[in-house]
Amino acid sequence: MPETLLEVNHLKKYFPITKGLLNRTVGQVKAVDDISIRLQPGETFGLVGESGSGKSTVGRTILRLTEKTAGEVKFKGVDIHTLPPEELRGLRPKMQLIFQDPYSSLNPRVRVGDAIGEALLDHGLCSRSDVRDLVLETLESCGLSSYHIDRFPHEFSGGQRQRIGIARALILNPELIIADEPVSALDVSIQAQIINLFSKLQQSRGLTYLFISHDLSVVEHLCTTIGVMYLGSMVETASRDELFRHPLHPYTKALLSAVPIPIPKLKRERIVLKGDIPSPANPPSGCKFHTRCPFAEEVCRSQVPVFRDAGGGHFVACHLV
Amino acid sequence: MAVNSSLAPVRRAGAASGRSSLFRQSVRRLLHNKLAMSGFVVVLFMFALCFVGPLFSPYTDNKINMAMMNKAPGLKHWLGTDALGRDILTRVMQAGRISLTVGLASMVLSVFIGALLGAVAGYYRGVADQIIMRVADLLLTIPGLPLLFIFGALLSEWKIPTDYRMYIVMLMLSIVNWPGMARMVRGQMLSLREREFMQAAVVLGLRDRRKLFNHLLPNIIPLLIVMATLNIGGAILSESVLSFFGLGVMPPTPTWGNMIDAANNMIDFQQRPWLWIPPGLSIFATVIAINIFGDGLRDVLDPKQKR
Amino acid sequence: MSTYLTKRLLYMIIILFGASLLIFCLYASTPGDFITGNIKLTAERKAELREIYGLNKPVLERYGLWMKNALHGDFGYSLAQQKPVLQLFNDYIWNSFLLAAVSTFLTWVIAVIIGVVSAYKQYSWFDTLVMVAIFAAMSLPSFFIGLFLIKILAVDLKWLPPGGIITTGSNATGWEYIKEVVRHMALPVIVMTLLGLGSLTRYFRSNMIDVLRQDYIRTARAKGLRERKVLFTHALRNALLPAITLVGFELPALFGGSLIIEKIFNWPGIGQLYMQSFGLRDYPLLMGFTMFIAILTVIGTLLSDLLYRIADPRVRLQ
Amino acid sequence: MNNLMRIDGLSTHFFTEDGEVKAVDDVSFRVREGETVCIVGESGCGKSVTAMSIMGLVESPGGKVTSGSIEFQGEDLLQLDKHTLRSMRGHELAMIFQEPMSSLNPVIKIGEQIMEPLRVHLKLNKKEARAKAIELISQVGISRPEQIADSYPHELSGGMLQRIMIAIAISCGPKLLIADEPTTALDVTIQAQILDMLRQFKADSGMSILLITHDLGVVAEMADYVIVMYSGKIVEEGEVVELFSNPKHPYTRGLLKSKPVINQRQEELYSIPGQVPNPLELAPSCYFHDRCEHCMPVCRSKQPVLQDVGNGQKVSCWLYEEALIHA
Repeated sequence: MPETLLEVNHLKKYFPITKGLLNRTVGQVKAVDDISIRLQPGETFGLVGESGSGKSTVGRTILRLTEKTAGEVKFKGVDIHTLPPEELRGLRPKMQLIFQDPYSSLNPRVRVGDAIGEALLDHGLCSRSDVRDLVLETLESCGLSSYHIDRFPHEFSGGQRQRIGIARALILNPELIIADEPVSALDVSIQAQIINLFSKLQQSRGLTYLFISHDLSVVEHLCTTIGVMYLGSMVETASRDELFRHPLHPYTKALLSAVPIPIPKLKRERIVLKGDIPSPANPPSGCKFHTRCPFAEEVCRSQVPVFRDAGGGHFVACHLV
Repeated sequence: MAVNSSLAPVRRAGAASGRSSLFRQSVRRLLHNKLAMSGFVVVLFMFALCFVGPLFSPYTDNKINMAMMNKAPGLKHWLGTDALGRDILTRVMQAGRISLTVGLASMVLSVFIGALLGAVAGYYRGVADQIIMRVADLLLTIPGLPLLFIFGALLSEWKIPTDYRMYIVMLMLSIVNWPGMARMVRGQMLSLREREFMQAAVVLGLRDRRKLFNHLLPNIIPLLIVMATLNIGGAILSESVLSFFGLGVMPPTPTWGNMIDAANNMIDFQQRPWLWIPPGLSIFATVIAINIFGDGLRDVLDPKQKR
Repeated sequence: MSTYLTKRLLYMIIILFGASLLIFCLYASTPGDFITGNIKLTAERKAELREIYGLNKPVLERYGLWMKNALHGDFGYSLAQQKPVLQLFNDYIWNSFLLAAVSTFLTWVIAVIIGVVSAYKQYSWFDTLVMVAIFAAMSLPSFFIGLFLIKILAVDLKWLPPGGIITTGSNATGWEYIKEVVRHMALPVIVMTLLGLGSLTRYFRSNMIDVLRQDYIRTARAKGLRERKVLFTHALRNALLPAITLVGFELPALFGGSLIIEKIFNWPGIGQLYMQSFGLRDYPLLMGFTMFIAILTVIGTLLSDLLYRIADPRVRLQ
Repeated sequence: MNNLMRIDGLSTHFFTEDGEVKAVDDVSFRVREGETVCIVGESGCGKSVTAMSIMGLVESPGGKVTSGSIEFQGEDLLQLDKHTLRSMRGHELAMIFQEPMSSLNPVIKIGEQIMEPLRVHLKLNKKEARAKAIELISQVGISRPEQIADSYPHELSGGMLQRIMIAIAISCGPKLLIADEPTTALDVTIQAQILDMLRQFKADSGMSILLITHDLGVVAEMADYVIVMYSGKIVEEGEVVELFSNPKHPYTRGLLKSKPVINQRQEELYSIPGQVPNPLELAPSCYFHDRCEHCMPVCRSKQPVLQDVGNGQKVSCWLYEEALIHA
């Protein structure tokens, strides 16, 4: 059994809500509400959910881009949220983030080569004279050309910029990469290129991914373990094949059946959920999904279901399973 | 919108191959802006006129010529002469030197103070931010003109020789102008901090120094250039008001503002408009040209235009 | 009271205290005082008067006294005019308000119309013309354009009176009086409107351009609405909304008079009063005036904030 | 089925600082009554501009329909005077957009925004329009319609707003509904609801739908007929089943293969190399040539034309041109 790379225990992140003319704090958005995740080295964990599920906040809170409300995040046994700033900075290269929007995540006034190489220098991972060579090497492994090194971000297309973002993370030799919707801003043909790049890099470098996405088909393609989030809570976690073949939670089932499949006139059973996703500021009582669940019973309205092992490492939070 | 996204690759194409420079691209775009370029040409002309022009004038000395008092514009004196027989055109040019210098210098000073304090406040937050912004708020609460008047009156109290007054006037204008600049830079800093690429900088574990000098400042400089340009116009206007009311630069040092002071004399005002209209028009022409040029600069440099 | 409002008000008060102290010290350090300038007085009499008015006390003590009185609603007594400062304000402020209100109204109406039209016709020759005119208006030295127009319209062409609020020696009443005031107002109002027009037109133009690019304008057109309806119902409402914040910022200008314009046009407003008193070093009045503007500025800023929160449904109910 | 709309040789160009962009370049297709036609393609392929050209809402200055005709119920929309075209928009021709959050006016109540086309086109009075608006709101599956009518857009979620947009679009009983990426900004479970609703309205009213999307899954679910666009041109079109089961153009094939499909996982995903060409640097050639596995010399120098290749399928590719020549 290899050492656990990332351990998230009962993580909570609440944002205060302020209101109107008075700017009073009137409540809290429970963006992340008691989430636990365990990542082994070399694994790819897919975190799936719709808007408002808190999946992006999980990623950002793990990296301490925002402070947690409760719980703990351990990277190789070190609690990220209690580290003093300078030590945390020293640890940063080992855990990298890839952003959704390849436009806003690159500084428009920094040349590509500098954007990729600067962190190496700041961490003293490389001498000034070697930086350029290393950057060139990384550019190449991310499918970019050496003449790109002196250009500015606005000279690139979305797909190329995403490659730059990946190169910027990769050059630090990270062990964990958190990818927050890295392909959802891209066109289909470019999406496939980037997805393949992710696979290739994992094979060649033994990376561990926490892959955050709303797109189930992409998650199925890339991830070995998958967690489904709804309104800040994890509703189901299982290995890929288990989750896609035998989904247990009604929400997972509905999600799977809602994904359009590019086969015309395909007859399939579909669960169309009623209504909207409730606001995370005011989540339903009991099981948060009960307002939209086609199978909801009395117990679902009043009691919060326990997230438990339904057998063989397939975890689910539902009264009816 | 759909149309914008369809044009996205166009922008990519605008760049030359190889090592490119944002500065060169901006200059190229600026050259295409006719209105801005005409503003620039007028500004250049005014500078040339004021700094080089007097060298070609036969009337550069401030000698009093009683024979040529209050002459209307004519062949010998294109813009006429004043009560001491001095050539108005030459005086307008000499006054322009002072007015332009005061405008330029006070701009440099207020941009320097404002940008520095604003950046410190916006980047470090905390106590420094509190102190700087409270002082700025305080100065912004006090109406500007009375404040300048008080300063102007103080100058006389301290018996500053007239030759040096212009330096003090520069300083006064900067004291009044920096809070607005600081507030702007701070706001920009705060919004930049929230941008995703700054979050990327945190994740990469970059040092504070690099975040400030390599990421934040380069994004603020375009705004500063634009603000600085527009600020020159504002400073020239303020200086002229002060000098007009006798609280700024005082005669015999001529400035456009104190030349218009002639209009305070009933006879000069009504019957010798050549005494005060040329300096007024000079102010107007210079400031409008600066404003048009600054606006063109904003179009080219404003980060909102670019992604 | 909400904590937000309490905090804002508290901060306002602190800022005003700071400002008053600063201004007081500055005025106190300006050379001479009201008594110095009066050559009729003997040295003993001067010392006596200084004693009476408290001018010989240390600055901070004088400030304390002033503040104490101010908190009781007493802003002192003008030395030159021998009247309470507040009463003087009341005598002059309405003349200032008359000028400011009329020109502000004109400025807003003209700026909205020109701004909307030129935004709608962006890149047309009309728009270019408007842009140049905007820059021209923004670059006018106020005192110079005032003098210039007096010279042309009043001195040379004799169309309008050059200054004052009524003709000297006139004792017109009723309609005649109103007509006379209106004629005297015309020039300063033109100048003030001209000066305000530039930045405001530019503001409305760029707001309108932004709004016209929004998706909901496309929706309105896709619904088959008339262009006029798209422009005036859908676009204008959104373009005017942020302008509500400006209403607050107009406050000091509305009641504070204009130092330069009133001086140039010899208009008996509060700005002119200030300019006279400045020459005489009539401290209570100067201090009162400056604080008055400072208070208006602070209130105006708060007002802007609140107005915006009330006006925008997005902010209102978030 | 009769043709509802026939587009012939439509070209829409944008004139930018850097040159002319042929956003839509000689595009012809038709939409029959009661049919759903999908235009599919990646960003910048001209699918949205095609829709805006039909509505007469191409941004000007900058954009201009330079040639072609759009025959709608026997009339050329491009020849109509402004007034007539306007009276058709929102009436016979309706449109919904990608971003429901920004497509409704933030300072006007939902009810009023629904009432506007009713009053303009159906000449209803205020009371009738409001009653109809409330009916429409409940028709698009929103409960408490009265309360919703009196609320502002920011008080509603994206899914609800898209329903409102649909309510506005169908309010005057359009013959053609143009839906430009109507579900792209929405979550999958909400997308399923919206697509279901569009299908149902189509079945009830017999209107035609021109659906513009980049999502092949949505296409398979909704379309009767599919048009694939690339760099402003149609590269392939055909009946949906035929096109998906037997794609001809290398681009269509690549697109279909590069999308991961649930429960059909492969070890490696196919991907089309390279990227979309710069629209300013298009020379006469097949615009897909530098990304194509089957590129031939002719592809680099001459533009293929859209040819019928049987089974009601048309493709613009030299591979089939050659085949035709040799056959």
